Amino acid sequence: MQIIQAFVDHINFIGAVALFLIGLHTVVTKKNLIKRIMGLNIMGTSIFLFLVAIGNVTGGVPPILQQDPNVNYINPIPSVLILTGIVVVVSMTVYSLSLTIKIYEMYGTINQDELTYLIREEEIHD
Amino acid sequence: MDDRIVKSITRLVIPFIQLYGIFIILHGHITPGGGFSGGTLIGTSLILYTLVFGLLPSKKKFSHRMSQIAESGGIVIYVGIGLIGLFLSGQFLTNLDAGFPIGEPGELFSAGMIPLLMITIGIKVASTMVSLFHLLIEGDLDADHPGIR
Amino acid sequence: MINQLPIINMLIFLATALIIPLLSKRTFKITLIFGFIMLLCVVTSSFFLIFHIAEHGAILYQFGGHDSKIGIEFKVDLMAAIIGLFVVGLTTIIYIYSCGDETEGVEQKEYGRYYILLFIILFAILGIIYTNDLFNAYVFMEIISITTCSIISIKRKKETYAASFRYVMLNEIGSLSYLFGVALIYMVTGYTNIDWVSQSIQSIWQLYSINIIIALGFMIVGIGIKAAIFPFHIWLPDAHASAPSSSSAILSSIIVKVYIVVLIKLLFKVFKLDILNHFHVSTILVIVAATGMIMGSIFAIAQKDIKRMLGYSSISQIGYIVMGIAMFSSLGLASAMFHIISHGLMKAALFLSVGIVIYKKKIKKKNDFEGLAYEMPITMSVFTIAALGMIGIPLTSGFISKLTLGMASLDHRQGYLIIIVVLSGLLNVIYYLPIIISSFLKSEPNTYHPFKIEKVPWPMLTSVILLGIGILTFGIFPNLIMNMITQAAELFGLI
Amino acid sequence: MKKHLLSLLFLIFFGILVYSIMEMPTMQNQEAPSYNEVTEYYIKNAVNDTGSVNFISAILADYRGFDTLGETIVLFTSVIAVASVLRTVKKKEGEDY
Repeated sequence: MQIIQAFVDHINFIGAVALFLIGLHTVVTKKNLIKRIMGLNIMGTSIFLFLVAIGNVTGGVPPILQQDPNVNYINPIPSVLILTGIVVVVSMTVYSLSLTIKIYEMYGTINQDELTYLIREEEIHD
Repeated sequence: MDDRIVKSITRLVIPFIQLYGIFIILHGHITPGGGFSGGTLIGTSLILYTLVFGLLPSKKKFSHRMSQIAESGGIVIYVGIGLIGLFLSGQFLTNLDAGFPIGEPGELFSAGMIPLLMITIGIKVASTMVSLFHLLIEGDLDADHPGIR
Repeated sequence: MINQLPIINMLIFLATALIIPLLSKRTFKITLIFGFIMLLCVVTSSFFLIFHIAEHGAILYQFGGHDSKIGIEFKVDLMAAIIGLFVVGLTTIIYIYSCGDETEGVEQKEYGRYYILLFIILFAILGIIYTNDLFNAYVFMEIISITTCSIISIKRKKETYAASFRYVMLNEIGSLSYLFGVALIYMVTGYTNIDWVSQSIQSIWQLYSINIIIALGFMIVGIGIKAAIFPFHIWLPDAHASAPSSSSAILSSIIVKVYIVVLIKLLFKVFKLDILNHFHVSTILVIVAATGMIMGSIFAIAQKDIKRMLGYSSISQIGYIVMGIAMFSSLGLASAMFHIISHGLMKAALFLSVGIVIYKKKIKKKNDFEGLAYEMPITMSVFTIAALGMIGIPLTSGFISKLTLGMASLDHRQGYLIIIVVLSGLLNVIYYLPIIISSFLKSEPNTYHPFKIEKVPWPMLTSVILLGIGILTFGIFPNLIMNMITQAAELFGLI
Repeated sequence: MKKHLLSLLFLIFFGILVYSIMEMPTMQNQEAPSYNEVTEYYIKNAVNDTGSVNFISAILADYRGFDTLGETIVLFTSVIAVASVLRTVKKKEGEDY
């Protein structure tokens, strides 16, 4: 019983770590390039979930100044780190998507195995 | 997508989206939101315009030259505000000690340089989203059937 | 006024990156000269910075005048100043090379963009060296990784896109695991400023040792991927094989070194010695470095493409640097820093001379180098100097760094490391010497080779000659920078 | 077969991480170690330091303003990077950048 209680207490962090590993698993095992980019996005979002979970205060109020003094606010710093982190993950995704367009234009395929096969074939030729 | 209904609805809706985006940017230091979320709103309204009216008319609306100016202009203004802090009070990016007016907390014109930075970030995020969207479309067009615009 | 210098250096680079698109209307020569002037003034200012810091100690620069634990802070200590000068100086030389190298796969239209990206990389490198804030280092790390990928993929060839896609994927996994480490540390300490984090870590690491060990693991893996340390080096050779030679010179001699400086800052400034010794990080790093040194050279022997071979040889040289760090001693750290500089010079010389060979003769394979020295005497002689430096022949800077590494390992009863250093030096011989021999001695039978300097644009030649001179001067007079480096290494408070 | 081995490896890694999370200080209240004097400083004097009521924009623009400058530069480089990859050389001279 006590383990389930502990499990429920830490559910945010376990969820974040699970998402991180799912993202890593998609990036590593999936063959389609766009699926790998999605895996990268999942990893980014999981770290932001982890950061929010750190800064969360149960019964906390979003950090805008309230009138009555004895209201407790959540920790604002992780939210600022996330605002900066989201833009970073977005720009990395856009860049890898533009590379995928070019790879599709040049090789005609987005599958990682066919790509490595085509590249190895070219190396043998020249 | 040259459906008459969709075009007229977007023509109606886009100004309100942009107005709401500007509201969020300007009230960045009072209500939640700020440069990033407001900029995304304005960027999405321009992307909606591109989706509905096609690439070429929207290129006229938000031409390449404008996006270039918005991109480098955003950083120049940001660094300029930082330099004001540097010259007036010796540290880069200082807010109130560098003479930015603090105003009444909670009012629109308060909190020194924060609204200025929010506007700069808003312009930057909006113009980045739109120019990225245009670049990706052009890239895709060249990839599938080069030459057709 | 002096402690404004770090931020002014960075703003100069940012201003150049923004002004270049405006200059695109005029002839291209003006943009090149403009960029060169900017680089020169940053070199002089970082020279000035080193001497100032050597006397007055580290510059602390809080942004916005806030206290250091509230806002973001720059801490420019002696090591940051030395590495900053090294980065800007080496980039000026590579910049001279890239002025002459128009045709190497980068069309004229792309040229403006290449230089914008180059200056933004310099801005981010100075930022990541100077900053004293973990999350700020993550933001600069992202700028570096996105600009490095676009420098590689600017050459519109088929294989560059596939290589830079793999590079983006691995790089992104690296920065996200670094961010995960920062989040774990923030969870336990509440600070992101390096000094405050290390202060609070020293007191609570017995209590939350799980957090610290996992954060340490994720951060070392993250930076290991980005610095191409051995088990995570898969992306480096492909990135080198297809990138333009000036950007692969920048990639392997500067950007990889910057991540190693971040590793040094992380290990010795955040997780100080007693945490590292408790978790036996030193033995792990020594094993990783040793395998890297040996395996990197073995892979390099098996390569046909000359640039891929140079990529694998930089992996084994990074193993040297990590070995120097893994000894956790100030002499070991000094040898690591010296090797960062000397390997940077040698690798840039190798890549740029190979770039000239490709520019003139369009050959890529290792064994097409027959009789090349007669047609291109200057390039091949600089290539030989750099290759001998890699092997560690005296009179070159490579020998000095191997010597200091050996002395450092002797001081700490890790004498067996010398065997690995010598073994990897021998392996270097196996794949560098055949090229030198075939280019100098083997030549087509009975063809008379009039001794003539190769007709190659003068900027490319001057940069290669400058690098050759640099390798020799640091080899013959190492104390020019050696005492400054040992002084910087002592500041870390190692034994 | 390789796939199952890999997923097994990921499962073990997940188990280790979950086990270690159990020992992490994950209380969601003000006693958490990350809720320290820096956060209290922000909550108490963000208003009179910067005049902004919204603490997050105060930290974003004023206290950690240099991070946001880094952000705008990331946005700037992402446009340049995508343009350098996708922007084909235009026939007509007008299109540059």
